[in-house]
Amino acid sequence: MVKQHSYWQLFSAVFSKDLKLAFRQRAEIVNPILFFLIVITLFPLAIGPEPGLLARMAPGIIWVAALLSTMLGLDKLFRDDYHDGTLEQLIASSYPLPLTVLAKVAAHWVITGLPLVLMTPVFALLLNLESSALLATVLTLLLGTPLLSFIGAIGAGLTVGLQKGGILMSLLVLPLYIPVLIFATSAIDTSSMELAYSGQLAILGAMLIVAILAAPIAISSALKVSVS
Amino acid sequence: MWKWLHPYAKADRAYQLCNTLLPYFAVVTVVCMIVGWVWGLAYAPADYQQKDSYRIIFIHVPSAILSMGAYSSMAIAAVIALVWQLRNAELAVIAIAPVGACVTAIALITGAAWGKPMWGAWWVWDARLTSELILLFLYLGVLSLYHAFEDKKAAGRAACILAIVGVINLPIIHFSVEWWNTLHQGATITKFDTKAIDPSMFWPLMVNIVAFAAFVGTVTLIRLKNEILQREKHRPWVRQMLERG
Amino acid sequence: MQFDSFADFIAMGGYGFYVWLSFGSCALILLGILVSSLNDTKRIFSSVKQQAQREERIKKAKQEAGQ
Amino acid sequence: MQLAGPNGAGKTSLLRIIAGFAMPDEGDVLWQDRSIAKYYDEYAQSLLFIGHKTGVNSQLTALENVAFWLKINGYDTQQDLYPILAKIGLVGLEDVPVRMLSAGQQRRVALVRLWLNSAKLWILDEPFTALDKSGVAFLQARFVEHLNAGGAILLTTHQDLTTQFSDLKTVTLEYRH
Repeated sequence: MVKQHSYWQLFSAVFSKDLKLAFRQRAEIVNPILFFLIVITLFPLAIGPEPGLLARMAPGIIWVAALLSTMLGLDKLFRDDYHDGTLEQLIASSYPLPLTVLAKVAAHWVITGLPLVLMTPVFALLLNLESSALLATVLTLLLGTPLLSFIGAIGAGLTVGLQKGGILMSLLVLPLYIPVLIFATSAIDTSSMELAYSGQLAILGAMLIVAILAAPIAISSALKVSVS
Repeated sequence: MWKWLHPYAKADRAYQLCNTLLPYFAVVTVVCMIVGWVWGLAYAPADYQQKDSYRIIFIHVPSAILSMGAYSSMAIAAVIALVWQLRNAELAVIAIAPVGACVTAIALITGAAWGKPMWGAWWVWDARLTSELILLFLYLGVLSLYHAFEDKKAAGRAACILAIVGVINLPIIHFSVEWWNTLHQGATITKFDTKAIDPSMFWPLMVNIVAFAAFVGTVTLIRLKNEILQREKHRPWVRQMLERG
Repeated sequence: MQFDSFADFIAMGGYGFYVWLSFGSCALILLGILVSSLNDTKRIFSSVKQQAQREERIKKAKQEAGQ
Repeated sequence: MQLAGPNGAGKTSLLRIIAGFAMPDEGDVLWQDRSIAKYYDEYAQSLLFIGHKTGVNSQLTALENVAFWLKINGYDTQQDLYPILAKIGLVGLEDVPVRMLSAGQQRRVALVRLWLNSAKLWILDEPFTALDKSGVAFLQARFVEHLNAGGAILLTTHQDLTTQFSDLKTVTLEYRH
């Protein structure tokens, strides 16, 4: 029983386990998308179906809806592993915990974030957003949703041990989401004025890289605190 | 009072019933679907105003009607399941829900595709389209509630309750959306009214409606058989049937 | 036949894209739900067979343990 | 080494501190006289921990759970797991989602790891719970094998182990308010 270390084997093991679990319980994939669609449908019912007004507000509506549905999927991220003891095995395994966490957050993004990005052009029709702002919205979401998953995972790691962790987590995580939201919506505004918005995208990209490198360390120390 | 209904409370009798009905439904579906589509697409006269884009009516109207029909029959099955504790009715609710959701999705897609040439926008917050969208949410709500439960008996009962709550809300949703729509009448353009149809268009539409209804019946029967088998998996009659089949 | 040639039939008086989009998506969804239901039937039958095999394995292990 | 003491004497929390899940208020846990807080990865190389929580996912089957555990510990997964699962009494239940199994059977899925690892130090929190007669005997045989191979076991249990293990050291914790 010799132990050989291949980080890729660990990453793919954790990643494929989460995906397999998600596909076994279809709800984990369908619920965030459904929630995203319903939040988008509420706005026209609330502020009236006038196409011009809706088109102007559409990017903001889509971003807030995406932010909330990512939040929805976050508390499930570590909850099952915490309650059935897999988290302890992951900590006591011979691999570094940040790598495991990286795989889990990546799987979480593929399950909740990616479908949102893919469905945005379809749901944007509800808000008849068809101009160049749609492309900017999709691009900012493509960069933004993984960022939301990484930042949110820190909140999830901190509150996984608590009973009523859900609300508390959103209180912790929402302030951290504000810079992402600001840069994303400013990118969309400049795009709707047909100007170049690559600056904002670059900032979002930089944030994402920092999150990929720094967040797993923060998340694993948060998990170690929650487990103790 | 419902004496003839009681034998079908037993699972295998209900399974046999589905099996005997299935071929008839399937034949009617195939025949009507082919006749309806060919007649509607190729032989029915073009509309003088909308020319050929109106042909989408031959699947939009039937699917819209069926989406309401499937939901109400689901709700009726739910009432039977809860009031008379008929477990097979509970299975029927679970069998109809996905088919109803698909038919509602078709109604939405065809409505949007028909709206684009007529009003220049894929989606118009027209009263009927909006209620259709909310109906889709009701279907998906029943489905995700059913799949959220581990123990399938509790899941069935919960889904029935939600289906009944949904059907009570349907008229309320419809009238509030209607009122909301007239409130913003200025915003949306003409409503989705189908004028009096002359016979040459009426008959292909009828055939399509029958075709869609038969299709929903067929798939519901297949899914009902699945649900019965799923619940009775460890019973001997399932295994014997398998060896024979 | 309302259309002179097959090409007109496809063009559908200029609205071909919308008509065929709706009929195509309708056919796709109908076939989708039908095929998925038939697959469910196959899946349930195979799980019943699998259960039978499991019982075989348990019986065989008991016999071996019995000797 | 057996950690004995009445319920609530702190046996489990001491185990968790030694396994590195919890931080001691003062003092330090050393492994080959290096603090595990700083060198946790080396310590984890030779550690196997099985606590109250089985660490087995209820949606996956026993096979998938064991395969996953092997992967996250760097063991090769091509080996045939059926005989091992059969040995521990899970015949016929290998491909059933674990939520269908009884508590005892779920613990057996967790205990299969004892046959699949090369860790030197085993930390086991009441390994014998929910196990029947044959399971207990089976586990004790595996303990003897591990000890003869030079391994170390730190466990808590209410079973009387002195008959089986003559050189068993016991530390008893009093219940201090």
